[in-house]
Amino acid sequence: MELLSLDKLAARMTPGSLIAIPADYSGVSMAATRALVASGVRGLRIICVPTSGIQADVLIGAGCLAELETSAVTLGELGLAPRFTAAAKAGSLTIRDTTCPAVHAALQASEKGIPFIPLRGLIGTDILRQRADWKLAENPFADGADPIVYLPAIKPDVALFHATKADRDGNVWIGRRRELATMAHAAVRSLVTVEEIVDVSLLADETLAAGVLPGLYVEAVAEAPRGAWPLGLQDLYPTDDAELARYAEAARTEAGFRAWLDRFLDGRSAAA
Amino acid sequence: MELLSLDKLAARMTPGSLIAIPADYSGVSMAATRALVASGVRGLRIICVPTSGIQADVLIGAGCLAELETSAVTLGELGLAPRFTAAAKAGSLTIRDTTCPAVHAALQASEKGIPFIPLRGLIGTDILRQRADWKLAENPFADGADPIVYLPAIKPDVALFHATKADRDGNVWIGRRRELATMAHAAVRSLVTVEEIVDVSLLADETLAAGVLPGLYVEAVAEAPRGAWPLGLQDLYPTDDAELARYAEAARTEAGFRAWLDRFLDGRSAAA
Amino acid sequence: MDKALTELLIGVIARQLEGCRTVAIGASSPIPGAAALLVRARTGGALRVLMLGSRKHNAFTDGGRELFDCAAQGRIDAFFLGGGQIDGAANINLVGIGEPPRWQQRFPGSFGSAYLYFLVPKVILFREEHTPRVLVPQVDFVSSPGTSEAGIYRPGGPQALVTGRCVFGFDAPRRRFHLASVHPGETPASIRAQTGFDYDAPASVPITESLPPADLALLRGRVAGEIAETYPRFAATLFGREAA
Amino acid sequence: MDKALTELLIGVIARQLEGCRTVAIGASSPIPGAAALLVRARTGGALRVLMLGSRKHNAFTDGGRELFDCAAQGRIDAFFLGGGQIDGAANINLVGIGEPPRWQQRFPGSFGSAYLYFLVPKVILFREEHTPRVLVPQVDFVSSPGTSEAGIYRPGGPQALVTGRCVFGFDAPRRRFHLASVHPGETPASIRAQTGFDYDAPASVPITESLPPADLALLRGRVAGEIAETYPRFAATLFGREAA
Repeated sequence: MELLSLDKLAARMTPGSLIAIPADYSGVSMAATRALVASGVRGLRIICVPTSGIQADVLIGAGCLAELETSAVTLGELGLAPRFTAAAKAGSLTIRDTTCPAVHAALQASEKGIPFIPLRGLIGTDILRQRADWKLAENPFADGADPIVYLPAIKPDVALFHATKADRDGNVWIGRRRELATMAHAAVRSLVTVEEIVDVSLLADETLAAGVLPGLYVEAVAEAPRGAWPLGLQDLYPTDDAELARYAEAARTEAGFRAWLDRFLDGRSAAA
Repeated sequence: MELLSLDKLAARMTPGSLIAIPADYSGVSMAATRALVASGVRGLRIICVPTSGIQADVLIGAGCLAELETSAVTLGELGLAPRFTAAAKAGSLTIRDTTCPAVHAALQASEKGIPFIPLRGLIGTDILRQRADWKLAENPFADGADPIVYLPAIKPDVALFHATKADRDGNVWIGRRRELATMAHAAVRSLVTVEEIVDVSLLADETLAAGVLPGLYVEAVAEAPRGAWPLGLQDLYPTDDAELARYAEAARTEAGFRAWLDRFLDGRSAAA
Repeated sequence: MDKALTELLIGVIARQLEGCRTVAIGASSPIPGAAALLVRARTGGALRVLMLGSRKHNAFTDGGRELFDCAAQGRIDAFFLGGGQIDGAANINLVGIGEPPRWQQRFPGSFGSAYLYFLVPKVILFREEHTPRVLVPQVDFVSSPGTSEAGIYRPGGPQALVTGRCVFGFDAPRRRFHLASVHPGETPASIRAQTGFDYDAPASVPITESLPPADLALLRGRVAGEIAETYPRFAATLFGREAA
Repeated sequence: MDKALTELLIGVIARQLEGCRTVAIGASSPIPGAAALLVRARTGGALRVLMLGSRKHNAFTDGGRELFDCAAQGRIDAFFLGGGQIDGAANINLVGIGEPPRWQQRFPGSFGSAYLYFLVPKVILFREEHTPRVLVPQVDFVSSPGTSEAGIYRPGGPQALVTGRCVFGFDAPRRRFHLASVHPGETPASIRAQTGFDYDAPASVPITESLPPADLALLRGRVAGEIAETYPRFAATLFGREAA
């Protein structure tokens, strides 16, 4: 495991990189998002696991993305994600719609090194109709006709997320947020930001070890206190609802978004 | 969740039941094994996840089994499992050979409610040749020929294992032994023995929760202190190597096995 | 938030959950969440509530996939879905209007609807806005279809559509809704006027029943405290309650 | 246990692991385990060791499948397999002799061999017993084949066969072993006499090299203490050491 600065960590993601990012509840690295925007990188491809909120919206608004695969982008109770919605109307971004369990299953396929995985549901949806990469097939174990969809494995180049702590071996505590483990297993390499680096091994205690992603999967870690802000992180801190509301309001216009982003790049709240 | 006696818990497994049992390192319910043997049940079907040792050997020797699917049955450093080996030579038991990752994958298929899962490897093995229920197919996402094996889902009627503790909601702490979670998710219902029932919810604390199998999957729990003996359990107690050696020696003959079993049914060591 | 209407809707949904053993509640669903917790309280815990976003009522420990895997295993009896558009065949649209890459209107996305609608036996469609804009003759994009052809694996599907104006039941073989009850203040005619799709209506349509006083007390008491854990603003606004 | 031979085998296997980044060690494998920990110590931790049964050297947290998934992801460079029978084409048999349901002889079973042999780039076959009974012309049951036809997905396969008497290298295109070195006390002729399969042998076969003194000291010191954590009896017998 390498211990990197946020800038150096962000520099590992280059045009064309397919980056898996978690949902708002799971440990979003807004710190790395800031560093990505600051780096001026373009052409990133994002797979949301399985949805995103402000993180995807900021990356879209800042022009970092070429492609986005997602089950949803939303600001939740604050309504539509404005930059996502604007891009979807302008046609300025390739959006591949999917559905939550399809993301999880396709990552599990990569985790298991299998080329595809079958999944129920989906048949008759326009999501399937738009996915030329999914195949409508027949369950080969059924007696009669039993159509089922085959999803190709999703193999991200990078799994990018934020967690409470990592140790010096790159072991990261993720607790119940096991979609982070699936992301990391499926991805070629994981880039992780954490609230703090601890000096004792997170695998030393069996109770703690049960919630650990092994360093085996982690290429680099950057320390980033309050690195999920304005989103919350597990029990450590709640979502900054006021800042999210300021974002939702500001990002309704391109100019408002830019003003918010300038402050965000400085690590400041739009209220400051 | 129902709190049952060992006998009542064992009575939930009836002729024809397909029972998933874990490997020696993972939490083997020897207490339930004793109760099964005492119940005189016949015709059980066992799927080892993915191997077994003394547990399968005792069930075979006691005549409880009609069928066994496994990647291996072994007493490890103590050599061959004697009753398994004898049954394999006598042809008195249907043994379906498989390989470890195939068990894990086929249980994951049930966990996901999909009829089958593809898996690499296997091609050209006599294991595949003997498995009429596995299908050699073509990867539908490959450009050229790319044969791959499809494994049908394994859906156990029961997942049976032993763990350190459960709470009053049936939540069970399994720690890093996540194959127990997969077994439980895949099975129709889980029957669990534990060292102790605790009064506080195992989900109340996030650190502990990361290693918990939710009570959602658990039909019944029986309290069974030292319930893995003569096998060990996590950090609580080590394997009783001397007792296992006595078993390995005694079970080389039918008479020796019966003598050992009589003591085991009384909860006694063969040395006592 | 209209307190009387919200409590009415909680009562309507609670009735839909009768007989269920396990209900799952997705994110941002305070009304279904409150209804589920109400039934749980009323049945002495016989209804198991799996509420995403809750700490206390979320038993999942296998990550984001567990809800979906659990549904596929047949362990979830009821779930709630909404829709930017819902049509008369119970097709739902959570994705958008128009066609990519230039959507006329874009909704957040399908979430898990393209899956759960197929697998959960009782899916309750819930959308408070009841206008011809939302309840359309035919959705522009099928996030998930209301019914499937014979031979498609589909143990699940719509049971009812609950709106801010009425309750529709769904008749799967006929692929049509029927008006089950209208909320106080509405009439069969007012519903017809605000609904973009065709549906069946009996000669006489009952008024949606309010919660019995005992249940209302339970809701405003214990359940208000419980729902506040996950939806503090909702609980504060509706019941003036903080987390129990 | 012959201490000199065991140390020699540890040295042989350690050399096979050179250049690897990650090695996995299955259950009941003290000699490969000691070899891996030796290389780890010698390289200042550059070799990652995933040792099943160990607490200290087992980083897995996703249950029994993780080793296999990890191999499929390409994260494991080397693994060890044995066999009740091994033949000249590197086919291995861990299942039995004869046919079910009445096996003539029954071994424990295939474990993960039918998978890992295909997926791990460097599989080192290790079987201390070197007799015509074990090293046969053709295995009676193919738990896993030594090679696969073109078009079969197979990034992995055998790199070498290490026995108590010698080291064979494997020539995959020719599907044959070649004698790489004989252990002290053996000769090319004694190997030929004890081997049931045909193999290539150069005109001059070197003697298997022992561990250099510095490595031997490391093995008997630090590594002996480390391996004792997982294999206390092995460490006690071989090195007179308890867990460090």
